[in-house]
Amino acid sequence: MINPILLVAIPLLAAFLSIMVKKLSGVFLFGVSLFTAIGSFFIENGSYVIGGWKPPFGINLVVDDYSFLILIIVNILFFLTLLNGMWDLKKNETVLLVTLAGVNGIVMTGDFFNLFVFMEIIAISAYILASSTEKYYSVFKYLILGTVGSSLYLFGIIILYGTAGTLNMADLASKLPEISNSVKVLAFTFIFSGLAVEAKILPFNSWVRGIFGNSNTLTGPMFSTVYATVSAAVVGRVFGQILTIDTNLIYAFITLTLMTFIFAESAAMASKNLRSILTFSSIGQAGLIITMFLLGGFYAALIQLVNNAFAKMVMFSIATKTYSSNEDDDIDNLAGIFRKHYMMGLGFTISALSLIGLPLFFGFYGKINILQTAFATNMWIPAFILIGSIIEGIYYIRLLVKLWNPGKEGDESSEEAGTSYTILNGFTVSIIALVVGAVFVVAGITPEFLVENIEKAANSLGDINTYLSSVMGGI
Amino acid sequence: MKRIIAILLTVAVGIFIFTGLYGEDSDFKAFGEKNISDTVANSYVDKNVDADRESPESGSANVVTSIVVNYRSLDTLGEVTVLFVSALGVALLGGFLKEKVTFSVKPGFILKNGMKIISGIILITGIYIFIHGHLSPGGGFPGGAMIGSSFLLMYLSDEEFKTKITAFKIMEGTAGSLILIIGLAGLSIGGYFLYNFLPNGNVGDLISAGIVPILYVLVGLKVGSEISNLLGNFLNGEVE
Amino acid sequence: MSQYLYIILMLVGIYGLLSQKNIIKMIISLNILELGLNLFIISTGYISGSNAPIIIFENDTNFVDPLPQAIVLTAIVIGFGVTAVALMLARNIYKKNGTLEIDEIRGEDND
Amino acid sequence: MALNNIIIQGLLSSLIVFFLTKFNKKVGGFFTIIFSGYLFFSLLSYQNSAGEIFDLVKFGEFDISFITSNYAWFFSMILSLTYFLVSFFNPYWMKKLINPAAYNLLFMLSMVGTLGVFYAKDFLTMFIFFEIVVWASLFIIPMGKSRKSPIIYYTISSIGSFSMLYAIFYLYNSFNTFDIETISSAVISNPNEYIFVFFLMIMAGLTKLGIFPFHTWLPAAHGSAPHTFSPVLSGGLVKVGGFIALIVTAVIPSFNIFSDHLQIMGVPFENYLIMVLGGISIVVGTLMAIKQDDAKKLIAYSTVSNSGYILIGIAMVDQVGFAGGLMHIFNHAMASGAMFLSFAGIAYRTGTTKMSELGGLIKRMPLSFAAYLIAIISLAGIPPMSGFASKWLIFQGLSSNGMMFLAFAAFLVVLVVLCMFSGLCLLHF
Repeated sequence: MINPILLVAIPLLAAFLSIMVKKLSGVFLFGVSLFTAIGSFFIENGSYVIGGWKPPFGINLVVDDYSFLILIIVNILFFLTLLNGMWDLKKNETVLLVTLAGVNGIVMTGDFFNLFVFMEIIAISAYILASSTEKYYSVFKYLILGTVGSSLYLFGIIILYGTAGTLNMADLASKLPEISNSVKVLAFTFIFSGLAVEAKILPFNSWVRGIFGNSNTLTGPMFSTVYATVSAAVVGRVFGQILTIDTNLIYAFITLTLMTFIFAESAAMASKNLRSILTFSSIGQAGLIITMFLLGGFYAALIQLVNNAFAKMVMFSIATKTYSSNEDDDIDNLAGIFRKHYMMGLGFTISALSLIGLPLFFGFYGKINILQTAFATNMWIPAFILIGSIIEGIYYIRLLVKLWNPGKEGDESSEEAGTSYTILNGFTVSIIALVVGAVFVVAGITPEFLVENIEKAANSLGDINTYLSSVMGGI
Repeated sequence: MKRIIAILLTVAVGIFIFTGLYGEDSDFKAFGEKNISDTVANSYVDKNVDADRESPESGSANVVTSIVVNYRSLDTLGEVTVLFVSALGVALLGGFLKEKVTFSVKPGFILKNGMKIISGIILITGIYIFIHGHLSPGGGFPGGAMIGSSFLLMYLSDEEFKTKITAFKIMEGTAGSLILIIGLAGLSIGGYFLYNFLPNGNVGDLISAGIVPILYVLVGLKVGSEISNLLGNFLNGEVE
Repeated sequence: MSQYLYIILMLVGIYGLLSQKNIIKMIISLNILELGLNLFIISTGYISGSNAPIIIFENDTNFVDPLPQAIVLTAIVIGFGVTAVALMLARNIYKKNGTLEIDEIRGEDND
Repeated sequence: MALNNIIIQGLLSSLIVFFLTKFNKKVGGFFTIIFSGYLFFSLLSYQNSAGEIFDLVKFGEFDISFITSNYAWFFSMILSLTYFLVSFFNPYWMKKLINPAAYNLLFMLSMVGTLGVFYAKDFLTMFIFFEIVVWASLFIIPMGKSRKSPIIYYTISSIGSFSMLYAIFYLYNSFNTFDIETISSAVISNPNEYIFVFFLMIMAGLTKLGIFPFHTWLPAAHGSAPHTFSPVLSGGLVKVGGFIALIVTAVIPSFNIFSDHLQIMGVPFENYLIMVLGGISIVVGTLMAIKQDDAKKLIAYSTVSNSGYILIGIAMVDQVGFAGGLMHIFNHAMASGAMFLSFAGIAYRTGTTKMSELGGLIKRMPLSFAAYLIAIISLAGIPPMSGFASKWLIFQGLSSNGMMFLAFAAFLVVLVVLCMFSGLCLLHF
């Protein structure tokens, strides 16, 4: 039973030590990432206090079923990303260790300002990781938007501190009813816009195209799975559980997130190369997941979160691997590449079909719950969601059909008409693709084994009073 | 055209903030009329956060330092990591440039000789500030910035000046790891990460407030070495 | 009163970011935004008629609210870190594209 | 053999056949014949058993279960017969395909999928297996000639299936169940809510049947699919759309639900609207068929017109016409299967299906030409053939209700099919 603070302290210690012993930093990175991936299974629920001071005064780390699930997913994804991105580390080992600490910290923290500090840690290490592809202007746009976002977030929590006098999440949750409505609307809008930058919601996601579109085998999977899961989990925690917002503000945010979903999917329809299709699909999925969190459908949101994270892990690692081996990811030149890499093609196809939500795959179970939650609120949201997923289905099927069947439009698809490209050193990618594909198919038929701890996580996100009693009554 | 949209948008945000904060039904505490009793900070000031701790809980005269290093110590740890990552980022980004930066304006006589006198003094005051962090205002971060500025003076005064970069790296690494080791020691001894396991002594004299001064000295050293290393990378442009 | 001034300062920063074309100017307006924000944080902690939170005499605890000062300490250093990375990025952009005007930087989205 | 074991065996066998064909192409082909035959004969025993419930698996908090009924048995007979007859072509066709293992896997999956749709007890099971049929057949089409047609196919069929999904969850939201019986009894109480659901559900049927506004995918997909899969596509999978149209209009008694609504010539306006669509697609299908050069596209357009007949039969509430519609489903499945298979034989030998290049074929391939001739005659509705019987029944139903316009449209088309047939014969001599 390890203390969850170790998930933050050990990677930091390894980071500080690794700048002194440059040669060993690779070993540090993989060792610590393995430690956190395994260690995150052995944490017990509860509120862990830093420095011995009771929550409203000190900072506490909260581990309930929700953060426990997110921790496991994030650490496993981090380790898989390292396996995929081994060739593109480019002296980023220390930055990755700090990212690992930041990611673990932001999921567990129970204090608003501490969340700001960890968000900033993740953001700065993301700028550095992204600039390893030397697309400096896109990274600069990301930096400007990220900093504006976190400043707005800070402005929001300071307004709440000004009125409620506390920074602790649990304390603020209990003090929310006394705060007047106009201050609440102002503070929540700023907090939402602050979190929306990292969660890729509409007005703030112009940076995503440049960063995800030019990603290499390390940053691609890292941003599209680890960062996406964390940013959605933070919005889930803050707006799902702590800051209960009244309905007309929810509808304002939901129009934003649904517009993100629809625009991103239609932009993906129009794009022609592999990575930008996956980029827009990630933005679209992020919009869908945040809509579900805001609507209160935590179970559907978490299933879609898990589904999107692992599907994107497979798809982005294959896409960036093809780009790094052939310097070109235009779909027409890649026609028929899966004929040469059968296992990768199979994993990619299963993840894509599961993301669309076709039966026999895990995504379908997510789609059912999404529709149930959407129908509970009103008639229009499910219509938008279905239109969006039709568009998503179309461009994924077009992608899959082209990548499986070489040959021009008119004639039979034959063996030699395929592409000249091959994917180099893709062994780990195909293993991961197959494992994730197998899990998706098995979970698609009988989703019990994967879903019941997602159910526990969703319930723990649902009721605020167990959260309050565990924090306030805590040591 | 872009400017008009920018103006309109800014004015809209401004109106939104002002009506939200200073509208009639908003209970955002106006400037100055807030009383401390209804905020969390009240018990920081009276030092009675935890009843079963012995009398002067945090021991440090400067209440802000007690908050930064003792009550909300994870923030400072995060803070130090932010600076560590940005220094590292500047070093990694610097690798792209491959050539040394030359000044268009050569350092004049006054700068060269003046630097010899002043930089020593700045260095001493910087060290004084972060050693007395828990007594007088200021602490690890301002002290570290002063050390950085003294090294900046040295860089500006002559171009060939190039401290051994690895010296800063090692100081930065050891200071950072020491902070974490103290934290983990607190975890093993007191059961909480960064627990103040040393005696507090009485408020006001130098050796007091348990691990607070030790942590703040380490933070000061780390910040100082990071900033000078950062400036070094800006000027010389090649990675160590 | 002065809190209005700090919010206006933040708005100037936001306006600068929205309208400026030069990268260095964008970094400067980013700093103005953070400056305004930090001053606003300090101003929320001010209590009229009380002094700095340093304990000199045992019993006199008529202090200003110390928590915003602790927060601003962190926010300033975060602003410093981000500006350092931003300036390094600006230098690399200049080296790669030869210009700092964002209009002249040819689009580099997945070229 | 219990129904759910059959479905489970079907899913497992599709995996087995995948590895079998990897091992040796011929053996995989023969395995598909054996299994589809076994499926056909094991389903025979369900002729008159109705109401037996089998549940397959617990899918989250919903359970997937099947219920046997006589109309489901009828449809599953047609489908498994078509699959069984078509699978005889598989072993010879393996070496021509680019990816035979995946072809066999998807072939078996679509077969099991159709069975799942027919015997589904609740709408969710029906939707799951309906989507399995869609994506299984989707990945076979690009193995043929065109890469664009599967995308058109998926777009239109997903519009249909997602509107059905919307309707299912709309019903679930108001009645808190997916079960077809309880919904059909609950829906009677508030008819005007059911109009909205009726049109959404029938959309899935229309897109799958290839009715007028949604017929564009049919010629593209059937025309360019691998030659042995086109008969399954047009003979079998189109009937799944027919089944859903049947569920919506007949199983959930649309006639007495809409009985107090606006009546046009004795038929509620919703059903009449569907029949008008059927009529239009008959005319459109046949007119487009005339100017086609590629034989497979010609047959595909004839499928469009014949599914128009089927829709009119099913949507019509008159007893005689309804029987005619159901019978026409069987006739069309057999006839278009025969036509596509004969052309598959021709393509196997000559490599092309363009009629302009097939002059004077009767001397070299008399048997396949004879089969093709019989199928054409049956589809045209000439007296000795079964096609005539079903079309005559539909005419009876139409004329007895006084819908002269639709009867005329149907009769006009028979004339056009006759001259199409004469054109074909000239080519072959």
